[in-house]
Amino acid sequence: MARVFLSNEMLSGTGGLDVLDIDAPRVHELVAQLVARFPRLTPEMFDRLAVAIDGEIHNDADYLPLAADSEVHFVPRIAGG
Amino acid sequence: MSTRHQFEYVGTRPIRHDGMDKVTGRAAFGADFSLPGMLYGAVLRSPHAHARIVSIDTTAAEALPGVKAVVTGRDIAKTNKKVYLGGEGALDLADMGDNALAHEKALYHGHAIAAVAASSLEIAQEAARLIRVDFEVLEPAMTLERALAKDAPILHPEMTTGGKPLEHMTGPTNIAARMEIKRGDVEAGFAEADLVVEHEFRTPMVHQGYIEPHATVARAGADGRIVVWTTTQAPFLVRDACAGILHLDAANIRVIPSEIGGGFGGKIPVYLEPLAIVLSKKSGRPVKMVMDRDEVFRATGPTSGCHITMKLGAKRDGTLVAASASMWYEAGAYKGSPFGAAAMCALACYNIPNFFVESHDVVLNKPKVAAYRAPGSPMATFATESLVDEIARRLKIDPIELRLKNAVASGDHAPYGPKYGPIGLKQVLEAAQAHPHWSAPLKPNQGRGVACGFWFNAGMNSSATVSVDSDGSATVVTGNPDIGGMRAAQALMVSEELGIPVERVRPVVADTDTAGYTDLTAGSRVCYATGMAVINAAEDAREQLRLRAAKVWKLEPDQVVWEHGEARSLIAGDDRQPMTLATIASTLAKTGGPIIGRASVNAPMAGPAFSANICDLEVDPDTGCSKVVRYTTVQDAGRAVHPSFVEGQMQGGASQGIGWALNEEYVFNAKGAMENAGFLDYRMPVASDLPMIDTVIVEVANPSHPYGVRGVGEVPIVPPLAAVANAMRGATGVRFGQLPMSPPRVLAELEARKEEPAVALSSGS
Amino acid sequence: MVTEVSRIHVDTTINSEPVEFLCDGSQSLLSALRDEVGLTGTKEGCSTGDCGACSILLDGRLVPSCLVLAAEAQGRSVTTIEGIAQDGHLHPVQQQFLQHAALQCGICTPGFIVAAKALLDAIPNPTETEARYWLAGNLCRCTGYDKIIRAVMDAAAETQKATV
Amino acid sequence: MSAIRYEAPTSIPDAIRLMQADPAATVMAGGTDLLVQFRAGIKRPSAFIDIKRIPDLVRFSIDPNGLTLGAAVSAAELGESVEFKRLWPGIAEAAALIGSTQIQGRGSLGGNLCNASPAADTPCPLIVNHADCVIAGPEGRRSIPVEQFVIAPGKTVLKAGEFLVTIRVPRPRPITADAYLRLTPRSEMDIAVVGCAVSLTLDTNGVCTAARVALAAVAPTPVLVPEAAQALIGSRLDEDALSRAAAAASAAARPIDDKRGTIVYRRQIAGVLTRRAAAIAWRRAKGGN
Repeated sequence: MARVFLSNEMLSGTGGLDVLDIDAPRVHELVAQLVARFPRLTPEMFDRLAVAIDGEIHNDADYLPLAADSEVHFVPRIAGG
Repeated sequence: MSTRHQFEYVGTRPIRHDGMDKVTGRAAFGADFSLPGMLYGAVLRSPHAHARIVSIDTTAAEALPGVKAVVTGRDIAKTNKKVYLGGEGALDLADMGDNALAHEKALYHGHAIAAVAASSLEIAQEAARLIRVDFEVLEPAMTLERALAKDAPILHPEMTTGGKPLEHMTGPTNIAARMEIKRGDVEAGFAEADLVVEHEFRTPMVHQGYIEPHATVARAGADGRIVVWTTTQAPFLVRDACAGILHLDAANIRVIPSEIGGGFGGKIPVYLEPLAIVLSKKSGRPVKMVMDRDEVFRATGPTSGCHITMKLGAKRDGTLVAASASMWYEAGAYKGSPFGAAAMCALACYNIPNFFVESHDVVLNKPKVAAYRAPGSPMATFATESLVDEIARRLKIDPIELRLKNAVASGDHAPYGPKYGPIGLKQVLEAAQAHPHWSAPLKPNQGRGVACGFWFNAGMNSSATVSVDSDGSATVVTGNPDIGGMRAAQALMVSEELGIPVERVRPVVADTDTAGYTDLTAGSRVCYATGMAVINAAEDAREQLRLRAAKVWKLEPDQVVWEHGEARSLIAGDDRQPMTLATIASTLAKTGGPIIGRASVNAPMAGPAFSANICDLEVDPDTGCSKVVRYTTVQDAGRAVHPSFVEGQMQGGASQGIGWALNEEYVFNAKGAMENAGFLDYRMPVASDLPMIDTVIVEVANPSHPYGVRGVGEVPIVPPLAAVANAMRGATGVRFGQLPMSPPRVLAELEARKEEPAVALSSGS
Repeated sequence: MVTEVSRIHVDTTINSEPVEFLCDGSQSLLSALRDEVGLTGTKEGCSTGDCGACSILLDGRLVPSCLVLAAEAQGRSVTTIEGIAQDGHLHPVQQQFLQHAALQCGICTPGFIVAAKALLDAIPNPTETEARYWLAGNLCRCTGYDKIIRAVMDAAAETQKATV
Repeated sequence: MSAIRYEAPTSIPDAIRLMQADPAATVMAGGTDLLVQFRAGIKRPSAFIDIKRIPDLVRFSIDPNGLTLGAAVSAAELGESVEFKRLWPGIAEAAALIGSTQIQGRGSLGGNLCNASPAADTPCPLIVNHADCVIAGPEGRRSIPVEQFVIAPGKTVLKAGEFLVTIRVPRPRPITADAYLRLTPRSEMDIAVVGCAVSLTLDTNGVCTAARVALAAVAPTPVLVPEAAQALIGSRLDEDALSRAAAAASAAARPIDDKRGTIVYRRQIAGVLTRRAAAIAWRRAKGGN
């Protein structure tokens, strides 16, 4: 069960719920479950976000595996100057 | 992936391979490229900061002898699909296209309205002056206050506030987005605090200030093939942006990067490239366009001016317990300021249990902002580090001790959520504390300030090939323009992996047709991410060399090992001489053919980097003039591949930060035109303004990289604003919230101080 | 072919070589060097004499070539970055810039090297302050000047050793 | 548009003929102001008349009467004269502050005067040293005190067909020295927010017997401030004299607000620089230097 921390923008779509545990083998499936469970969360929202898995932030994380005790955060994408 | 700690070549300081060309004038930068039969382009720019374009009459211009093509917004259908290149809001294709050439409205003084290609630059400029534009002049919004007022002129009527708007943020607005990050109970946190400090901070719009103006040559062939020679940090982004903006197929566009004369983020967007391509298509001739300095200031991305109100709460022992901040970032004419990164960076150095940070992206009639080295972080850190310094003074705690007490370390949660991996903030602060500068005596009218800073460092995609040549040398090919010595660093990595001297490696910067896809030279990512691809590609080549030796020796692969540039047999008592790379390379054809190592990565973000700076400032109390008399910068590089160029990034970032703190600012007149669009009155530091800048490199390995490399390019600019402001506080007793701390402002505060001696927080006026 | 615009014919010496070129009356020497003669080593950063990237020597005197008219080169001697290295040997300033990594992007380097050569010709053993004030007309945005000044001071020391 | 011509007369009469034949032509010495204004479209001459091929314009000499300076001699060349720097340290300081080493390789004191910028560095030290401007034109030559040369921002007394050929600076009287200071946010490469030149003559006991104070960038033209000079005369530049001189300078300043400084700031700095420049001039005159 990965512990998932949602970013601030999503809270209006989850009725204020900001942390939840989701069982999913990879980020791709995790996002699919979120979108299914909270209709106001759209796939486009997740496209513009980076995903941090246990502290390591990935811009394109769809097919990265999740460990049983993984901690997942959604973070704005940053390229830099 | 275990991190390597012993190196033979990495960490040495070889002379860069492109150095000879650069010190003899042979290196070709953007404006140095020409083609036979080439036309010259010029741009007509808006004289108004805010105006509707009613009509454009180009007949007189087109009639001028020598004019071959004229283009206006009519010639480029507006892009509507929301494509964010590089993932950031600032790189929205539709906005970048409209910024390159206006369609309905001129949104800032200098906004491109039309472009002309002619047989000479003088004719093109004359023709541009003959273009008649009927403007309906509108009132410009030139300040955050005006842009946010109830009756503010609205730049984009159809725009709504994205992210997390407050209830009242509906209907026509200049607030492009709002976001917030929070933790714990901020009210309870402040209630628990023994000391609360609050201050208002204002920083001006400033420019990256690269010495090379933008320059481009485009050639559109009759076959639809387009080649663009341009100075850019992001060849692949230029290709994709031009394809998107001009509704072309990216496969038909080849972008060949020249040497780049500085960028610091300002040469990521496209400005001239789309215009040159369309002018070339219309005229059937190659078109060269070079900006003059005036255009670079008025029409290319500065970074946001901003307004921050911040409050920090601390216990008597210096423990930070609460923080709140409201940040307003100027986006310029289109959405896309670094307001999000700012909020994420503001408190990133400290463990603060309770905080609430809200940040806003506000459009107004100024040039569209672009990235400028750790975009958003310097201004937010200026606020935080000024208040942390104020707390240390009030509680009489050593400013570095106070920072050490609250500093984040591995396993702590960053304000933006995830846990930090191994990071070097404490080691950096300890190194600063131990440096002789921290304890050196000060002379009269001198003050000392310290500040630390954070930046994320990007990962993203990179590709590399390493080919072994018949004489035992190697060529490494990547797609990143070399903005600060990257070729030498890549050569060091190949030397390390293959075990050959760095002079035997030829680093090559290729173009979008000859290099594997590679993301931009920015985000402090090239040594990290492209370096990772280079190392993997060199390993791939080394593995092929090892197998080739086994094949020649008729041994099993696992009976041969590669060490110090040679294949060695593991068979006991074996009298085979080790096979050097040169030997293997000389018979490649006979033993199976060429050897090319290749690799590509989509690297995770490059492990955050931290920096601490110490600044000594001397202030003339009679004139308000100030001078940096000593400066030390300490930074965690993870692993310094080529220390000279890591030091160079640290010194250059400090210099830009010092200019930002003391003298640099965009000055606009009442009509909304920039008044100091030149290097005389836009005062960047000159050699006689600065002391030597001492550097200390700390190396706390980044586990995501085989050598432990972190990004180093951007964090250097983060601490200086506050380090200089804290030194000014020490020298004058005045806490400056507004930058730049120019002589008139300093003297005005000193005079005000003479009336009431008690030290008070000056307002941000 | 008679053009209604009569261009000026200029006979000059560039890097000790006789050179002829045509130019307009208001054309800058910087533009002539780059666009007529094809020596693109001298760079344009501002065209207002404020950045130093276009520095050359005119009859041995350090000047901003963007604020010199091309026609003024008639009968005079011009030295550009391409002429600093003599018959294949780098000038000590060029060598020290490489040694010290005193350049990052390199756009300001030609101007700095010409100005530093002029400095050492005028003041063979400058103090750090003299070097910083002499070179204050050359803007650099990448390096913060530290390594540039160290390179110039080492080049001075090296030249001193050579002459003593 | 017809191309702009370049002329390089080798004699003063040739230059005058060219100017009379084409009133839209403009004289160019170093060109460090003129060419910047031309590129910015502020000035659109029909021709550039380069006066640097006229021998008298590019020569300077120092004799018992003082300095005879060709209007087109570059600040860099002048700055290499040890004798010049010894006799007129203030003028030398101002010349060495113009722009950068590169700019000084071209820019001339004559050109600095003819550009007539309110913030120009060299007019003030020339004024306090009683310099004269020698002007050549169709009616022959005339000479006027340098303080009368600049009449408004960008405007001088030069009539059609006339141009500045020589600046003459009388040799300083015994126990006399000058000094020039200016305020700029950067240490170099800047335009004066305020500039101040002071020349003092002392008697053998160090009492000031003659003085001149001139300010730059605080009025449309360089400004002589007799009240400040009066405050110094008769004193040994004690605190009281310096304070009164500074106050007089601030009072005489009629600056504007612009991107480089505010009215309040310029007035205040005018006083500070007057005090400091006077102190330097006094030390130099007493030989302390």
